[in-house]
Amino acid sequence: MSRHVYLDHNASTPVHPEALAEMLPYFSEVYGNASSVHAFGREAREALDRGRERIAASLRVKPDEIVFTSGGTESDNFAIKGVALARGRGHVITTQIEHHAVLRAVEWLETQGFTATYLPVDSYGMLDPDEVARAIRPDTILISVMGANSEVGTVQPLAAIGAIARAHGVPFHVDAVQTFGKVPMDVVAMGIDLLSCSGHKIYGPKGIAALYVRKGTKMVAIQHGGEHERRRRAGTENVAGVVGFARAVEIRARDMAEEAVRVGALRDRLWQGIRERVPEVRLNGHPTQRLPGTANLVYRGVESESIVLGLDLKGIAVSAGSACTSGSVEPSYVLVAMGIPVEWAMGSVRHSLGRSTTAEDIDYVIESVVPLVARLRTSLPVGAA
Amino acid sequence: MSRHVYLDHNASTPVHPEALAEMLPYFSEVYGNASSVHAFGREAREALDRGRERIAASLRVKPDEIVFTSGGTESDNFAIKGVALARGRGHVITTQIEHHAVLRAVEWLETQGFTATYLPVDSYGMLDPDEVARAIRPDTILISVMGANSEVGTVQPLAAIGAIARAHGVPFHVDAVQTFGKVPMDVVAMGIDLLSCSGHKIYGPKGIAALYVRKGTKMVAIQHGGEHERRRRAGTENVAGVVGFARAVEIRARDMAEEAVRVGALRDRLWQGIRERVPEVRLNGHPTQRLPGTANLVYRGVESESIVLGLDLKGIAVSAGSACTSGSVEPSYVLVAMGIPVEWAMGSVRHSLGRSTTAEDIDYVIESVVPLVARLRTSLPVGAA
Amino acid sequence: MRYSPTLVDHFLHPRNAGLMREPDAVGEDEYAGCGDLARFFLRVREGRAAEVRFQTYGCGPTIAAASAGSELAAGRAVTDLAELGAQEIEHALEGLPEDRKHAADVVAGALRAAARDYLGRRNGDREGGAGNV
Amino acid sequence: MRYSPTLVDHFLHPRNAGLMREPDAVGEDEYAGCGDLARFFLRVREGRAAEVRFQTYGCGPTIAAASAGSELAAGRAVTDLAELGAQEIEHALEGLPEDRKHAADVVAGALRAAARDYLGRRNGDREGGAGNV
Ligand SMILES: Cc1ncc(COP(=O)(O)O)c(C=O)c1O
Ligand SMILES: Cc1ncc(COP(=O)(O)O)c(C=O)c1O
Repeated sequence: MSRHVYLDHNASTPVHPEALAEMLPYFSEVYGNASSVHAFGREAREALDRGRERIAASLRVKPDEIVFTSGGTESDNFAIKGVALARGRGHVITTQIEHHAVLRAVEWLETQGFTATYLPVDSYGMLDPDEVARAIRPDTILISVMGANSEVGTVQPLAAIGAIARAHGVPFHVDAVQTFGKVPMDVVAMGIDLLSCSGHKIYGPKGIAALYVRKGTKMVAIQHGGEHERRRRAGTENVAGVVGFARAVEIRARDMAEEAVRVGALRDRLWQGIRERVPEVRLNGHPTQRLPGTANLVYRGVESESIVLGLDLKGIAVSAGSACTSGSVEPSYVLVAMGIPVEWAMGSVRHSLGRSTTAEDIDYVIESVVPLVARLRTSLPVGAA
Repeated sequence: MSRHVYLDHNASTPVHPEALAEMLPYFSEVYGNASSVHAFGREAREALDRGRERIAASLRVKPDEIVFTSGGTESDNFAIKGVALARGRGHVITTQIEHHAVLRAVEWLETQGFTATYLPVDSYGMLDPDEVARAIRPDTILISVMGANSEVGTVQPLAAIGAIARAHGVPFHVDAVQTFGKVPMDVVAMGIDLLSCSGHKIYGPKGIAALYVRKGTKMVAIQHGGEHERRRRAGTENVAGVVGFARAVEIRARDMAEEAVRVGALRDRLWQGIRERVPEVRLNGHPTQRLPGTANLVYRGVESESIVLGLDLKGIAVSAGSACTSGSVEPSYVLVAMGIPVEWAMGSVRHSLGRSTTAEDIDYVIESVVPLVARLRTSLPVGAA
Repeated sequence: MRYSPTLVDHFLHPRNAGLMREPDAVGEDEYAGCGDLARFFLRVREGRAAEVRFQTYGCGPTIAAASAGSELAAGRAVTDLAELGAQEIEHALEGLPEDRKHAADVVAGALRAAARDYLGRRNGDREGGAGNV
Repeated sequence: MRYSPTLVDHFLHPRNAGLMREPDAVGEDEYAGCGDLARFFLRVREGRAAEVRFQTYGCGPTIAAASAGSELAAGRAVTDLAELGAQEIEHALEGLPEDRKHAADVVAGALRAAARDYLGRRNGDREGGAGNV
C-alpha cells in the first residue's frame, strides 16, 4: 500500500503546521495556570484571552461570549443542558438528523422531565423552517439545529430558523461543528444564541472547542468546580489547545473561500467520475445548499463497510454511513430520516475532502472504487437470487 | 527581573520534554479519528489503546477501567454525578477540604434532591476514618475523599477509609489529582472504586485526565453523544493528549521516589530558612503525611496576596491561599476547616516545588521573602494600632 | 490492521462466491438486528459436500467468513457440517475483532442450515420411501 | 503585568505609611466581605491636610492605593477630601483591574472618613461655642 488518500476530513483533520507551531511554546515554556496571578499565570492568561479574542473576531462576537470546552460534544451538551437546566422544565425542538451529541443530550433531558420534538427533514436532508414554527409551543425553551450535517453535508436554512426563534423569544442553538470554517456564517444576522464549534474538524487540535453564548442567554454551568470561564465552565484551561484552535480558525477565515472552490471542484470530479462508471449509484444531500467537500454516495446492494474495507486496503480512508458496532447495524439514521430506502441506505459511503486533497487522489479513488463495487456486486448478489 | 523561580507546581507543571516529543506526531501526522475503521483511524486507536494500557499499568488496574476525560474537574464531576445519577437519590459523604471540583459537584447533587455530609478535618488537615464510619447511613451511595490536599499537601488515610467503604458496600472515590505520581498509591489495596488523576499536574499536557472506574461500579455517563470510551464518555478522543499523559505517568513512576527525596529536602530547606529569619510564621499541614513538595506558610498579620505580588515582582511564582476575586475574599476554606485563626489564614502562601526546583531557587526565595514580610509588617501595622 | 492477512485475502479474493444451479441443499442465516446475511448452496456426493457456493451481503469480515467457510466445508461430511461451530470459522480467519464475531456466527449458521436442509430432504425421501415399503 | 508601573512603585515603596501621633482626625474604611482595610491620619493646618499618614491591611493594590491616596491628599482642602471619589485614586495608580477596584474604594472611603471626622470635630467645637454666646 504505497498511496495514502485521506477522505475523512469530517471525522478529523491534521493540525495545520502553522497552528502546531504556534501551540508549541505553550506546553513546556509558557506552562502557567491561567488562573494564577503571578507572571507565569499571566502569560498563560494573555494567550488564553488573545485566543478568545481571535475566535470571537472570526465569529464577529464579543470575547466574553466565548466559552472554551473540551470538544464539540461538550459544547453541544453544555448548550442544551445548560439552557434547559436553567429553566427547569419545558420543550426542546431539534431535528432527526442531529449529531448524537445533540440527540443524546436531548434524550437525556427527556429522562429528566423535559419534552422534545425531533423534526423530520426532506429527501435532501433539509429542514423546513415552517416545521420549526409549527412545532413551537408556549413552553418551548430551546431550538437546536445543526449548521450542516456531517454525513451528507446539507446546510440548513439557519437565518430563517433564527428569525422564527427570535420572533418567538426562544433561544436558538446551532451545532456548527461541521459548518464553522467551511461555509460563511453570520452568527448575529442569523439570530443564533448559542453556537458549537470545534478545533479538530478545522485543522486545529483535538480536545478543544468553544461554545458561543450570546450575552443575556440564560443558562447554568454543567461542569462544576472553580470559577473559570466566568463561572460557566470549571477546569484549568487548555492554553495550548486554545492557541492552536485560534490559529486554525484564523487560517480557515483566510483560506475558506478559495478552498471551497477548489475542494468543491474536486468533489464534483469524484462524483462525475464515479457516476459515469458505476451503475446504480446516487449522491445524497442537497444539490446546492451543502458543504463543499462532502460527497455521500450510495451503491445499491452493496454494504458500506465492505467498501470502506476495500478502499482501506488500497490506502484510501472514507467512512461508512452505517457502522456495524457491537453487533448491531442500522442503516444511517440520517439517510433513513431523508427517506432513502433501506437497501440503498445500507450502502452509503462518505467521502470528505480537505486541504490536502488533490486531483490525483480523486482519480485514484475512482480507479479503486469502480472494480471494487463491481466485484462486491457480481460475486455476491444476494438480492438478485 | 532576571531570575525566574516557579514554585507553583500544584497549579500546573511544564510538559516534560519527553512527553512533548512523544505527543508531537499525533497532531499533524497521525491525525485520524480513533473511531474511524480505516488505517488512519486505526493508527490513532492504537496510540489511544496503548496510552490506556500504560496508564492502567502504572495504576495496576485493567485498561478498560480507565476512562479519559478533559481534566481533573471533569473526572471529579463524572465520578460523583455518574455514580449518584445512576442511583437516582441518596447520601454522599465528602470532606470540607475537597477541591471545588468535588465540592461544587456534591453541592449540585444537593440541588437535585441528594443529601450530603461534609466531614471536618483536624488541625493538620487530616480526616479521621472513624468520622467516615460514623457518617455512613443506609442510603449512603458514595464516599469522596481527596488523596492529598492541593493547598496544604496533607495526604489522607485512604486505605483505612477504603476499608470502611468496602465493609459498608459504598463506592469510594478518590480525587488523586494532586496525589497520583507524587506519593505511592495502591488503588486495589486501598479499596478505591473511582480515582481521578490529571495530566497537567504531573508534567503532562493540560486538557487530558482520566477516571479509573473499578469494574462493576454502577454509574452513568454524564457527557452524552457517540459511543466513545465504552459508552462512558462521548466525544472524539484527544489522542495526542493521551499519549503525552501516558508518557508523563511513566516518567513519574520512574522518577517519583528519587524526586520525593530531593524535593522534600528542598522544601525543608525553605521552611528552615524562613522560620529562622521571620518571626510569627507557621507551616500548615501534616508533619509526615504530606506531599513532599508542598509548603504552605502563614505570616501573621500579612495578607497573602501582597506576598504573592511582592515575590512576583522578584520573579518568584507562589500562590495565595486566599484569593480576592470579584471583590470578595475569604480566608482559605481549607485553612478555616483546619481551625487556623482567620488573622493567620489570611496570610497563607503556598510554595509547591517540582522537577526544576534547585537549592539556589530556594535560597533566592528566602532572601526575597524575609525583607518583604518585614516591610509589609513594619510599615503597615493595622493590627498594632 | 484490525483484520488478519488471511481474512483480508478472503475478502479481496473470495473463493466459491456466487449462485449454484440445482443445488442439493440451500441454507441461509441472518444476523439479528444487523443487515448481514449469508446463503450457502451445497452439492452433496456420498454424504459429503462435493461443491459449496455462497452469496452474502454484509461487511468485509462477513464476506471473508463466507469464503473461508466455503473452503472448510468442501469435502466435509454433511452430518458434520450440521453441527459446525462459529469458532471454526473464526479460527480459519485467524481471529475476528469482538465486534465482528457475528461474521462467523452468520456463516456457520447458514452452513448448518444448508446441511440440515440436505439431511431434512433425505429424511423426507426416506420417510416418503418408507411409506411405500 | 496586571498592574501599572506606578502602582507597583507605590507597592514597593509606600509613601507616608505608618502611625501618626496626636492626629487632628482619623478615618477608616473596610471593604465589605473582603478583609481589606485602610486607616488614614490627618494633621490639618488652615483647613488643609498638612500631613497624611496611613495604615492598611490588604492585597498589593490596596497598599499602593493608600500610598497614592496619601500623596494626593497632602495639601488639599479638607472640605475637598470629604468628597474624594475612588476614580481619583484609581487614576493616580494609572488604572486598576476590574477585580481590584475595591482598593481605590476603600482608600477613598478612609480618606473621606478622616476628612469628615475633622469637619465633625470642628462643627462640634463651633456648636459648643455658640451656646456660650
Ligand atoms: C455535527 C457534529 N456535532 C458534534 C460533533 C462532536 O464533536 P467531537 O466528537 O469532536 O466531540 C461532531 C463530530 O463528530 C459533528 O460532526
Ligand atoms: C485536588 C484537585 N482536584 C481537582 C483539580 C481540578 O483539576 P483541573 O483544574 O485540571 O480540572 C485540582 C487542580 O486544580 C486539584 O488540585
